[in-house]
This record gives sequence, structure tokens and C-alpha cells, in this order.
Amino acid sequence: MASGQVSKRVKFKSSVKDPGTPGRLFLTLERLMFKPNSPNSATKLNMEFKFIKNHRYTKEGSNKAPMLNLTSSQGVSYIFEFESYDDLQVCKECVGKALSKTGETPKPVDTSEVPSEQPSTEELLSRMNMLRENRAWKDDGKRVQKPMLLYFLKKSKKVLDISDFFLYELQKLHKRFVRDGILTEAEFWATRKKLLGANSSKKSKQRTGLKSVMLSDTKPSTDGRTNKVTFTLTPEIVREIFAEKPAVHQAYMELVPKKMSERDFWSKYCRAEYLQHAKSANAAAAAEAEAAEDEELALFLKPDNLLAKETKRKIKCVDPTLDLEADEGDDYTHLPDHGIVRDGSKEITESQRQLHIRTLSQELNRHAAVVLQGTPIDEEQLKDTQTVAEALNQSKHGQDTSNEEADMNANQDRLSRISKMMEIDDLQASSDLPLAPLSIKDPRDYFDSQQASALKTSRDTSIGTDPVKRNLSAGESYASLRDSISLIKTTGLVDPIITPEVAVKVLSVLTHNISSTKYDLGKNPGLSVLDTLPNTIKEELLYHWTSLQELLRHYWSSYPITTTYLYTKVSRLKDAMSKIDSQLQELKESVLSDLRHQVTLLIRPMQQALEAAMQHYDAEMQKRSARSAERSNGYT
Amino acid sequence: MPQVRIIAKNFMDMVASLPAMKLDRLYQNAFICEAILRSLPPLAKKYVVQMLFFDGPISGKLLEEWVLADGVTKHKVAIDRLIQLRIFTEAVDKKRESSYKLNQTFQVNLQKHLTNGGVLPREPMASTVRLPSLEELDTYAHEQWEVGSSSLCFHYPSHLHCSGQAEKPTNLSSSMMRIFQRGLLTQRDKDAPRLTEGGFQFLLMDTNAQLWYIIRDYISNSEERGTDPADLISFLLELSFHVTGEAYNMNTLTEIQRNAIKELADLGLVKLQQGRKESWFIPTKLATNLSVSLTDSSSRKQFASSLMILVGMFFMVIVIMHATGHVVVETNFRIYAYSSSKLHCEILRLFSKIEYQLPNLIVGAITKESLYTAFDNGITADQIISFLQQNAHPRVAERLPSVPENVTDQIRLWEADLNRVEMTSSHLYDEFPSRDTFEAACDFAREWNSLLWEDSKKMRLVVKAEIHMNMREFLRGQK
Amino acid sequence: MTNSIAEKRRQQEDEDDEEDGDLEGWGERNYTDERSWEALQEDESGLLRPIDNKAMYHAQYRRRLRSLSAASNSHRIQKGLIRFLYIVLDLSRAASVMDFRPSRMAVVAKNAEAFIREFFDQNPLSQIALVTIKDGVAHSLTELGGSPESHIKALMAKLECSGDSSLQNALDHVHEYLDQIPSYGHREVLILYSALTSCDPGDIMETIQKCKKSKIRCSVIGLSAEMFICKHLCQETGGLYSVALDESHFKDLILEHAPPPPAIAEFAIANLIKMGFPQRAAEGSISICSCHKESKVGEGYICPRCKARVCELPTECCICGLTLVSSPHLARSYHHLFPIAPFDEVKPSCHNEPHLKSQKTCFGCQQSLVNPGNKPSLHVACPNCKQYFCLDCDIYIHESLHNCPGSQILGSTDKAVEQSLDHTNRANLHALKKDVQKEFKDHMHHMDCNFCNDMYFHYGCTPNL
Amino acid sequence: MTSVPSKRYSDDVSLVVVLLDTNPFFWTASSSLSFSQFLSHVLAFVNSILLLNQLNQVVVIATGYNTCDYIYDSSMDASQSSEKGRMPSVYSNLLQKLEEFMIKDEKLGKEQSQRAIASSLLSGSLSMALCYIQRVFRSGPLHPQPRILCLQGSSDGPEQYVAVMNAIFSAQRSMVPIDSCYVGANNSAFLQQASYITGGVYVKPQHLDGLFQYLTTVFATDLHSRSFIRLPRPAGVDFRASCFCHKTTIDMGYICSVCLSIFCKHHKKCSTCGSVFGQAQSDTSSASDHKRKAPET
Repeated sequence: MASGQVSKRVKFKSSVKDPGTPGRLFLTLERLMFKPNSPNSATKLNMEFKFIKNHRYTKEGSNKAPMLNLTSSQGVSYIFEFESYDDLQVCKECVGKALSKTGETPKPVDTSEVPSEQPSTEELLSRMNMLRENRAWKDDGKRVQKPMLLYFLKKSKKVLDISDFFLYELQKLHKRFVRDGILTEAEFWATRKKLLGANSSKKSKQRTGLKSVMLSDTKPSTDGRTNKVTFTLTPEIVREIFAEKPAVHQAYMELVPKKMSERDFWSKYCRAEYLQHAKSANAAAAAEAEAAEDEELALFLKPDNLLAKETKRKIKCVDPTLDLEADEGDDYTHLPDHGIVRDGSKEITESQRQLHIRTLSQELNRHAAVVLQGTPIDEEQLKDTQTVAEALNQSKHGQDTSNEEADMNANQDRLSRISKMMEIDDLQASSDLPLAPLSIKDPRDYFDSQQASALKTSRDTSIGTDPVKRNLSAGESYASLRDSISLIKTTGLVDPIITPEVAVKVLSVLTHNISSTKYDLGKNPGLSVLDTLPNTIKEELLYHWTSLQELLRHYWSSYPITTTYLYTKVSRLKDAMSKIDSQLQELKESVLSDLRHQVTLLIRPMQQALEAAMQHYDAEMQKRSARSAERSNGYT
Repeated sequence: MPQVRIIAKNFMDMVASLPAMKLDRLYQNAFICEAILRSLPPLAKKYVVQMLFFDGPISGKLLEEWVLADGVTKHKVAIDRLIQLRIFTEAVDKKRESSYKLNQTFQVNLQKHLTNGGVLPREPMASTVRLPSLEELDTYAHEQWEVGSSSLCFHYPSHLHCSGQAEKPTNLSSSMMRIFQRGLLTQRDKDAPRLTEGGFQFLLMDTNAQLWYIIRDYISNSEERGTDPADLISFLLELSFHVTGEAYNMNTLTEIQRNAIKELADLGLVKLQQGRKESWFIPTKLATNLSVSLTDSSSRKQFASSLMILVGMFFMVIVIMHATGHVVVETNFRIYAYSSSKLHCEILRLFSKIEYQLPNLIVGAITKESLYTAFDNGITADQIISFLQQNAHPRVAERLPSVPENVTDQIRLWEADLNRVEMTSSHLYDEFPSRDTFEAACDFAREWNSLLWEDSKKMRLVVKAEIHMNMREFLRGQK
Repeated sequence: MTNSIAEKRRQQEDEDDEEDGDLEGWGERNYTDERSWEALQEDESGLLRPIDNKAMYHAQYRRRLRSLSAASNSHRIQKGLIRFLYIVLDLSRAASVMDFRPSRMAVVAKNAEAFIREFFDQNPLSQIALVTIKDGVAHSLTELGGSPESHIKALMAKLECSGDSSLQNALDHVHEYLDQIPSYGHREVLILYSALTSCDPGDIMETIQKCKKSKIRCSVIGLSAEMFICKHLCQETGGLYSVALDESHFKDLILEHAPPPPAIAEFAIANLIKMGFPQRAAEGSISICSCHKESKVGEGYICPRCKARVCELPTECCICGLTLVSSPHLARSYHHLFPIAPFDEVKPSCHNEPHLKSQKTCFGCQQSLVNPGNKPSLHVACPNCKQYFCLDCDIYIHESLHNCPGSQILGSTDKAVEQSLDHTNRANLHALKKDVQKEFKDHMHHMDCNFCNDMYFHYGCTPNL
Repeated sequence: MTSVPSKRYSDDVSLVVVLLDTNPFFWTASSSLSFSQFLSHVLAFVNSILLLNQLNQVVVIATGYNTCDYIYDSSMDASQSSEKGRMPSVYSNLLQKLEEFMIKDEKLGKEQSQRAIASSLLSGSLSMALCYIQRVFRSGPLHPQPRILCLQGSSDGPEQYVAVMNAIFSAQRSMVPIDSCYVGANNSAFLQQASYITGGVYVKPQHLDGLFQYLTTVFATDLHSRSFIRLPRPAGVDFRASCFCHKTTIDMGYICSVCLSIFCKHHKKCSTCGSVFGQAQSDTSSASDHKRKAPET
């Protein structure tokens, strides 16, 4: 049962020990509200599920009271104590739905039950997700069901196209860290948000607006032979029909399923539609006749009074800037069909035309209105007409309950805003915002930002040349240059330009440095060094490497240390890393001499990375002890 | 009639084919050195230049150091070429290490050229008399061709059946005329002369190649006229470094050169002028472009007949006349040629259907028929396309492709259509006495892999003609 | 015949007045593109010649340039050098319309690719993410990232369109990401919008306000027609709204977003960003690079903080999340800080002046500025060095080169002045300036410092300070 | 003849724009190589380029102390003949223009103050060269392969840095390699970068008397041949920056988001653009990191 709203009698507690304030908990899919019984009590709650990070609940049979604990993204936890476990159950489901809809965390299932059938990607991921959630909750890493994880991974491998190796790795890492309590499940999975979130992000919390196309032209499709007409109704169409024809909606609400079955409700509706659109006079007559002896049918045929009511209300709050009088002339209804042909057939007898046009234009307008009003329903609810009706009803309800005045002045400010926008552009002051000025004094600094080596040289050459320049004035130097030019002009080039010896020398020098570069180019092989190693070593190396990466990632990401939690985490990580470091050392010793060189080469960068981390750690420790202000500007 | 065959693929091959001592003599002339250097492949150029100031030999290894793995072949080619032209002299020492040394004269010449530029054997005369302007020169060159053209334009396919060499070209010198005469017509008994296959192709060639063909032919005939080709070559090259429009005194020329230059004047390469006491010659654009065409190492099909040369001359004229391209091809296979030249019209007519001719515009269409006639005349699709591309109107040439793809493709397709069927002369064998002889025959044919077709039911097979003999032998053996 | 007419029309176009001139121009260009033969004309000898509409293009170009530099005429202005740009592609039903050939979607994708490349060329420190709107919902195609290739690949992979499009959803979607961006980053959204409608679940106005609040600069390029809501959005958030007339126009419009936009005063928050300048890995060293998990010999860079190995720059260290750049990457953006003033056109009239007579060729490329008809073709002069330039150089200098060959020369003078005040002076200069400012504010008058066009006296420039 | 068929522009046809450093202060200072020697080497090189291919084109731009200008363009002077046979017109023309240029340069120098570093106007000549090359590109589909050769002696002028970098990047965009032959005392940061970024060759000759040999062996190779010829690789340039405040090389620092100036430690206020900073961004990594820290609740 997918009800929009659940409301239960609960006690709202800020903490488990808190006696709590009695009241009612209202859960819709978007938000949860807590209204205390005593109006004067301050503890109200009205928040969107967006902000709920995850939720836990006490198990049935455990001697605890039935409690639901919702943790918000800010880490605040709202605890609701229910009267019975079934209440809890209901709310739990609802919450789960809501949360899964907001895409944060999917609805939890009891970890112990193993899914029988091949799960879909989402489900699977949600399970993996859930897995981590639950673990995160009961934080003692001991009760981790290893097989479970494996199972999910195996499955997920089928679903997501992750390489076997990757899974293998993941699993190993998990074993290595989570089991040994170096990382908590939460942390472990947090870095893999991508993997998990890959699909979960797909089903976004966005709701689509109403389609602008008119679905509800339920066109009768006739097959030539029999005179049987078939109408096709998708939930979407139904929804639109409901939205645009309140009367039908109302009828549906009260007739189905009590008085008549869904099916013949719609068949009636369609018949009515058909009769309405029937062009021939006699068909119209027939309609009259039938309507006479069938009040439901009549109900479809007679003009919709609800609509009329609404339009009246609407008229009251039309945007002041546009005057309806002006549009009077623009009523094209005197043209046949505004040139629009509704359903293919052009020939309309004079008699019906007027009416037909009216209906058409009305429907157009009505549709436009609905689209603009935009009471969207989520895709999940487009399952069956029943739910559609329900949902729509609620949304309607929501609107109606909001009393007239509020509605009105809500309208007013909307109007005022609109009219503000409607202001003719020319009259508007140019709204482009002031720009930030930039004052750069000395572009030379940018050169100085060049690499020091070259910088220095250029600098001290400048120093070098300066004195020379000084002792020889500009005039003289120019003169000397001009002399040398005229020298060439008179005597021509020095001949020969270069002596053979020099030439040979230069060429050989150049050739030498060419060939020298060639060698270390040639040294760069096509296949990576790893592949040259025997598999076992390679495996081990990679294993260490990946785990190292994992640790480091956690390590660095947990700076700057703001909470004690992080502090402990870091220290944990540090120990783990030092462990790996020693392991690496062993590995290096263990390998055979012929490979040792490469292995050491490969290991060196890892160790460097480790050292960097360690040093950083120590530095931080000193800072912490020294209470230096450094951390505040984030020098991590 | 005697056909002159020239094996040289381009000028450099020709030079390379000269005997050693003649080569060395060529290298005496700085300009020839320059021209030849320019004609070398890039890598070779590089080697020469960077060895310009070496006195000793340089080892091949050293050079190869500079070449990346994928350039080794280029390296070899370059070296070969250099040795071929005797610019490098190879020396192989006992360790099979080859080392190279630059040709002495060549080296010295180039060095000189670098330091104090090339020195022409003759200075331009102080312009005592009024020299013709460049335009005048061009028109002069043009007229020279016109002379020849008058004699030839009757041999265009369009005018096939006009009576052939009715009027002789008047003032072409006899030696030149001989060149033209030779192979001018492929004259089957008594019916009108016609262009050879080469003729058509020649029409579609680019200018410099054509210029080169004339000269090459001219040179190749030089022996008959008892002049040393080497001299001619050097002279021509020299000529090409003269300044267009400058006047040079005739007295500075050797006897041979004087003869040569008269004939060249007929070609319009130079203009001769007779002063009161002395005479001088003025190189035209054509002359100064010689080296360009010479160094152009495009290896094109060879044609023997000097007729093409003459045709080529008109072609060149046109290129001179409107230096810019002129043809616009539209996707609907229409050709618009902005030209008033008759010859142009003729050239287009080779492969397209000329629809009408406005004062300055020729409108034609490429049709299947027109192309087929072209193909019959041995013109290939590529030649046509390249012609269209090379003469594309500048405005069109800007955008690529200058000729619409659909046109080029269609032309290629049509050509392909022609070669769909290929002929192989063959023999049919049937009425085999027994199946196994038949089989044996088949196998035999197969292993000569010349079995074209077999029909085991009717016991017939077709084999290539060339193994007919062996087949017969084999079958005899079977009996 | 027809040509001459076409030409006449074209001339009229050129004489057209500013604002609708370029619009007309676009129309005209489009027109000529479709009728290529009209771009040919016969010369006296009957050969074809192209009509040069260079002048026209240049006119348009100059208009663009002027409009761009209009803001920064007097003072230099800050630019958003570190940008976080979300490109939103509308892949709704409307994107399949064929009025752009082959289809809007294809055209958008094609030009988006070009844009992405250009973008990273101009802003090496910035990041892009792609978002698509489809069936009224916005999806992330790619996360924020700095490598053009990955984006382009993703973009080309995902090209089918359906359903309605929803501005609001797109904005919401983008907003939630951009909100996390650190304050120094310039948050931008570029929406390539094909549809004429926006089917939104709620009130888009609120969303717009939300974007405005979180300093997101939204720009829209429409492909169909101008929509009020887009215009409103752009106005509110200080973005650009433009509607493409044809493909070439669209290309130009989208490429206008490649150079960093002027920073809006209230949006711009100066801040220090921590960056690493990694060293190249030593020649012989072997290590496993953290981006591809492959062992690399030699090349590659090492993160200064965590010593992880990355393959190319700029990037974000995947271990410690430090931004890694090299100094040239910074240098790439410098020209945005020192824009060159637009050149002003030289009226043929002022050619008669004797001292200008001398220069007959373009200072940049030596092209003759005199038409064959010996009447001076239209050209421009650098306000700074007074040298003449041909139109092509003008465009090249402003769009690609970013410094004026001539101005280097004069530039050296005031540099020399700045030379005189050494670092320490400049340091306390700011302090001094402050009080000087106050003082001047009090006696409500300003004086321009004639060395640096800065409002107030400079330490080095004033004798009496 | 204008109708040069396309194939005639074989790939090895090259346009070389030579930037000639004519900074008097450097040349009078430099003892190792006199200007006249330098000139004759360069002239010979220019000539040899022209010698290699009749379509080759050489443009020489003089990089003076105060200004820079074209002093030779082979496409301009038609006649290849030599005047009085003593010296090719190439040389005489070039030298003539050069002399005029020197005078102009000096005149400009008069009304200008001295720069501390006697740098020549590299940025100007680079920009000029690029403009010229753009023109060649515009000239249509057929054009020689352009490249730039900087013959630089004097040291880099810091005030030109931005301009030079702009030029370099522009060259990189239009794929014009900038070769550089630096005859000065120490390496030039500008030219090293220029060659490294644009894929050109940077050479600093040891034996200056053999300059010509260097030029012909390394810089005479056309772009086409470079695909299969091994040339001296630019020594790996260290692209670390150094901070504005202490001018020391740093491998981690803070960048002002407004003007991109670099500081080795956190300041309250940018000394370059004077903008005041909000509190420091402890970590640049944006979204990803936040995700990671998520489950700390």
C-alpha cells in the first residue's frame, strides 16, 4: 500500500534517555512533521527527507522499545518512540521509501535474509549500500558477515561490469582493513561512493514537469470491419484527464471502486468522449438519450462545474498588466477551427461548429492551465490509475486546505513579481552588475615566478653584463656595431666561414649528445616493468600498492584534523601504513637478486610516499602539541 | 619512322646517366651545382650542407646517428643518390665501414656560392637601348607558340578529318621543326593524322613537366646535331639563373651556345634583339623557370613523340596567359572555364562535352560518353581529375575539395566500369576420353595455376593460352 | 548582373548602423553561404574574382571586441580565471529539429566539442562538467574534470534526444553540485537550449534566485528563439543570453564563452589556493602511476605533498587531492590579466598627414596597406604605439597573440619607471595609497597618477610624498 | 610563374623567420664572438637555406634594444644575381637595412631610459614573426612550412615575460616551432621554454666559432625531415615556480585566485593585485573530498 501520508502517535526524543514529548508524526514522501499534542510545547519538527542521512530502528523482539532513529545530514538524530512495533513497521517502510526516493539511502532490509532471485542492479547496489549502513550502525566490526559481502560482490560483478580482478582486490582490501578494524565499513565504502552511487545517482530526486503535449486526446481508433471503437488509456493519460477534468476525477473518486469497477467507469467515460466528438447530429441526439437514462454518463457529458468554480477564482487573480478586454478582438473563434483540425476530419456541420470550437479552445486553455499549475506526480505513482487518483487528490487537497486568503496574497506577491518582470526592458535600469577592478603593479614578478635556476642565471648575467654596459656608453656600443657591419660590407664574409677542424669538432660534439639522448630513449620499453616480474611478486606488489593507495587516500583526506574522530582514524591509518612499510621491506629482501633491482625501483616510490605521510604526521603532531596557529590556515 | 626513346625518368636521372668526366665538367659551373643540390632529396641536401666545410671524409655511421629508426631507408636513398651523382665518393675501409667524401669541385663551388654568391659568366648589359617590358616578353613568348600552334591545331580530335599538315609552320628553325615533325602524326595509310595516345595525356600535364619534356627532347636530340648534351644542359641551367627581362650580350656566348640560343628563341625561352653593332638576348619567364621544372622530380609517364611537346607549348602559353586557374566544376557535372582560348576549349573537349562558348566562358558538361572517348584516347581518370584540380579557379581552389567529390568519384567509377572485364587469351578443352584424364588435366592446369574455368559435368575446361603447349604435351602423355 | 546587385546590397549592409548591423550581417553571411556563386564577381577581363567581404567580417569582429572591452575601458578588471563550468545540453525533443543541419543536437555537440577544447586551452586551471536535459530531467554526463578528452568522449557517446526539457531541473541539478565549489572558483553554467518551452515541476523563479544567491553565473545560448525566462535568468545571474541565427553564428556565440568572463564585484572573492608544482620524475626511475595503475619509466610528475605519481598536468592528485600545475599553465592565463587595448580604425582622411605618410605596410606582417588602386585600404592603429596594422593582424593580435608587436617598444618606458620603485617601496606603497585615498576622498577630488592610470598618487610618482 | 602546381610545394619547403639579436650592449660585452663573425655565420646560413630549395623563404627580423624591424625578406628581392659579383645581393641588402635599423634603434634609445637588464626586445620580434607567419598561412593552401629561429645573445628581460609567453603559446597553437640558438653566457629561460613548449630545438653552442656548423646541422633541417631525423632534445625544463615574496623555488604554494601570483606561505593580502583574501582554503579538492569525509558523523 503506497499511501502518500502516514501519521502515527509517537514520542519525539532528542536522545534515547530523553523522556520525549508525545505527539503525532506525519510522514509524506517529501517531508516529515512532528506536531506535539500540547500546542504550547516548543518541540516541533518539520523537515524534508532530503536532510535525513540514514535511519536505524530497534529490532522486533529486542527488549528495547520500538524506536526509529533518523539521523540528519548534520548529524542530528531524531528519535521517535512508537506505541507498537507495527506502527514502527509502517513508518519504517514509509521512511525507507522516502529516503530511497531522495536517493540518499535505499530502504533497508534485514541483513540476514538472502535474496533468492537475481537482483537488479539498483537493488543489489542498495544492498551493498545497506550493508555498509548497517555495519556503520552496529559498529563492532566482528559481526560482519563475510559471505554476505562476497555474495553481493559476486552478484554485483555480473551486474556492473567490474573486472574480476577489481572485485578480488576490493574483497581483499575489505578483508585487510575492515576486518582488522583499521577502517570502518563506513569509511571503506565512502571512498567507493562512485561505484555504489553510479546507478543510485541515476534515479534522481528530480520530478518532471507536466508534458506540454496534450495526451488526453484519447482518439478512438476504429478497425474498419466491425464498428467497434477502441480507446487506449495509459496511466499518464489518465492522470492528465484527472488533472484537466476535475469532474471526472471527482466522479472516479466516489464511484470507483464502490459503485462500479474501474473498467466500466472508463468505458463509460470513453463512450461519453466518443459521443461528444461524434459529428453527426443523430449521434449527438443519441448522446442526449443515453445521458437521460444513465446518470454517470450524463455526469461526463454535462459541462464541468468544478472547472467553472476554479476559473471564477482564477479570474480574480489575473495579472493586472494584461487586460482581457484587449484580447477580446484576438478571439479567432470565428475562423473555422482556428485552422486547427482536432481529429483529422474537417467536415463539421455549421450547427456543431460553434460548440466544437468552444470545447477545443477550452480544452487547450485548460491544458495550458494545468501545465502551468504544474502539479507533478512522480513516476513511481504512475503505476495504476488508482494511485494516480489518490496522489492527485492529495495534491489537490493540499491546495484546497490552504485557505483562500493565503492563496490570494500568495497570488498577489507572485503577481507583483511577475509584473515587475513584465516591465518593459527599455525602462529597466541596466541590471548588469559592477565589475571588480584589477590593479596589477609589476608584471615582472611573473617572470620571477619562473623556475629559479633559469631565473638566477638570467639575473646574474644581467649583473654580469651591467658593468660592461656601463663602461661603454650606448652611443659607443651602437657605433661599434655599425662598424662591424660596414666591415662586413667592405670585406665580405670571413672566408672560409669556418675551418674544417671546427666543423668536424662541432659535428662530432652534436652527434655525441644526440647519441647519448638516444640511449635513454631506447631504454623506455613498450611493455611495463611489472610484466617482466614473475606473477607472484607482481601480485604481491600490486596488492601492497593498492592497499597503500587506499590508506594514503584515507590518510590525506582526513586532514586537517578537526575532530577527535579523525584524530583516532589517522593514528590507526598510520600504524597500518607502518605495517605495510615493513612488509614492503620484507618483500624487497625476499626477492631474488636478479629481480631485486627492479623491485626496489618499484618499491622506492611507495616508500617515499609513506615517508611523506609519516613526516607529515609527525609535523602535525608537533603542531598540535605546539598549538601553533598554522593549522587554522590549513597548512596540511 | 624512328622514335626517340628516353629512359631518364627526370632530369636528375638524366644527369646521373652522364659519364663521369662529363659530370665533373658540369660541376665546374656553380649554378649547376646549385640546381643539382636543389634537386636532391631533403636528407641528401642536409648531408651536403653539413659537410660543406669538411675536408676529410665522414663515416657513414656518424651520419646515420642522426637518423631515427623509421628514416633509415630515406638515409639509404639519399646516400645512393649522392653517390650516383658523384657528389659523394664512397670509401670502404677494411672494417667494412664506409665513409663518404664530398666531390671537390662541387664543394668548392658551393662554398664560393655561399660566401660571395653565384657569379654569372656574363653581366647584364647596361641598358643602352629600351628593353621590352615583362608583359611584352610574355606576349612575345606567346606569339612564338602561336606560330607552332597554327600548324598543329588541325590535329585536335575535334578536327580530325581536316586535311593534315596542309601549311607548314613558317619560321620555326629546321632543327626545332625536326623535333616537332618526329612522331607528329601516327599516320596509318593515307587517312588523316591524329594525336597519339600520349598526345592526349600530355594535354593534361602540368606546365613545368611539359617545359621539361621539350628541353629534354631537345637535349636528347643534340647529338644528332653534333652538340654535346652536357654543354646544352649547363647552358640551359645557366640560362635559368639569368634575370628575366635583362639583356645579355651575345658575344659572351660560345659558338654552341649561340646556336642553341637561336633555337631556344624559337621556343620563346629567350628573345633576341639586334642592336647596331652588337646583338643581345633577353631571357623570358620560360627560361628562368627552367630550373624550377628541372628540379621538379615528378616522375610522370614518358612519351616519345615530340608532338606532345608542341601541344605542351600551347598549354604553357595558356598558363602564361592567364596565370590563374580558371575552371569551375559544379556538383552537377558542369564545367565552367573562364577562358577565351580556343585551345582551352579543345583541351576541355578531350573529356567533356562543350555545350556553348561565350566570349570569355566555356560551358561544358562531363558526360559518360565524353569520358569514354577520353578513356579510349588513353587518358586516365586521375589525369583528368588532377587537371581539373590544378586549373581550378582560385576561388574554388580555396575550398577543399576544389572538385566536388561526387564528380571525381563518378569519373573514377566510369573508368572502373571499363576495366570490369579483363581479357585473357585461353583455350577450351573438351570431349575428354575419360573422367580421370579430365581430372588429371584439371590438376595439371591447376598446378600451373592457369585453370580459368572447368565444368566437370560436361568435362570441359578452359586454361590460359600460354600453357597450351604444355597442356597438349601433357594430354599426349595421358593417351 | 545579379552579382552587382548582391554587391550593392552588401554595401548597404556595411553602411548599416551599429546594433542591428551585425545582426543583418549575420543574415547576409548566412545568405551568401547558401548561394556561394554570389560570392564571385567578374573582373574587367571577365575572369571570376571573389567579392571580399573581409571588411564586413572585420566590422562585426570589431563590434564584438568593442562590446567586450567596453567594460574594461578605463581600468583593468578581474577575470574569472579559475572557473567551474557546467555545460548543460538540452537533448529534449526540440533538439532533433532539423533547422540546423543535420540537426540541432548534432550541431550543438559538434560545437560543444570545439568549445571544450578551446576552453581548456584558454583556462588551464578550470574544470568542466556536462549535464544533459532529457525527458524533463537533468542527468550528469560527466563530473567536474580537467581533461577535454574524457568529456568529449562522454558527450559523443550520449547523443539521443527525447521528451521535454526543464530549465528548473537542470538548474537545481547543477546548483547542488556548484554549491560545494570553494569560494574562489567562479561558478558558471552554460546552457545550450534548443527547446522553446520548459516543463518545470515547481516555480523556476525561486530556482533562479537560488542560483543568484549562490553566485552562479548562468548563460544561455538559444537555438530557436529568444525566451523571456532565459533572458531573465541571464540578467539575474549576470550571464550572457544570445540566440544563434545559424551554425557559424552559434559557433561564434559559444566560443565567446571560452575566455574568462569579467568578475562581478560582489561575486568575486579573492582567495589563496593551495597548489603543488610537481617535479618531473627522474629519468631512470620506475614507479606505478596512481592514475592508470601502470608502471611508468622516466616521464611523469611526482606530487610534492604525497609523492604520488601522476602522468600529466594540470590535474588533481588522486591521493591527497592537491591541485598540481606547472608554471606555464599559470602563464597561459596571464594574458587575461594584461589585455591589449582594441585598435582604433584609421580613417583614410588622416592619411594625408605627413608624419603618418611614412608607413605604407602593416607593422605586423609587412602586408601593403595600399590597394592596387593606390587608395589606402582600411586599417587600424594601436592606440599605444601608434603603429598601423592590417585587419588580419588586428584580429590575430587580439584573439590569439595577445600582445602588440609595437607596444613592446613603448611598453618598456613605463616599465622602466616601475623599475625605479623597488620591492620594499611597492610593499608599503599600498599602505600609503590607502591614506592618500582617504585624504583625497575627504577633499572630494581625485588626481590621476600619470604613470600608472591609477586613481591616486603613487609612491614613486609623487615628489611630495 | 604563379600557377605553381600543388605538389611542387613538397613538404621540405620551409619559411624560416630568423630573429637576429642586435642588442649593442650584449655584443660589445660579449668577448667570445664578435658581431661581425656572428653576422657572417648567420648570413652564410641564410644563404644556404635559400640554396637548399628555390622555394625556400627567409625573413630576417632584427631584435634591437629599443625596437625591432624586418631587415630582410627573400620574397621581396627578386634578383638573386650578385652586385659586382663580390657579394650576393642577399647580403648587401640585408646589411643595408640592418645599418638603417641600428640607427633607428639608437635614435629611439636616446629618448628612453636604460633598463637594468640589457635585454633585447625578444617579445616584439617574436610577435612580429608570428604576425608574418599568420599572413603566410592566410595566403592559401599552398605555403612553405614556417618556423622561427631565435639567434639570441642578450639575457631575458623580465618585463617581457608575459608578452613572450603569450607569443610562445600563440606559436604553439598555430604549430610553429621556435628553434633557438643562444649564444649568450648562460641559458635563457625564455628560449628554453619557447623551444620546449613549441617543440623546437634549443641549442647553446659550446664552440661559437663553429656557429655556422651548428646552424646548418641542426637548424637547417626542414620540418618534414624532422619527422625522421634525431635532433638535440631540449633539456628537460624544470617547471616549478618560485614565490613572489622570497623568489625561492617552491613545490607547494598558494596562488592568488585573482592575479595568479604565487606565495610560499599564506598572506592576508595579495602584494601583486592588492586584493584581500578570505580565510584560507585549506584544501583545494572540492566535491570529491567532501564525499570522503561524509561518514565522520
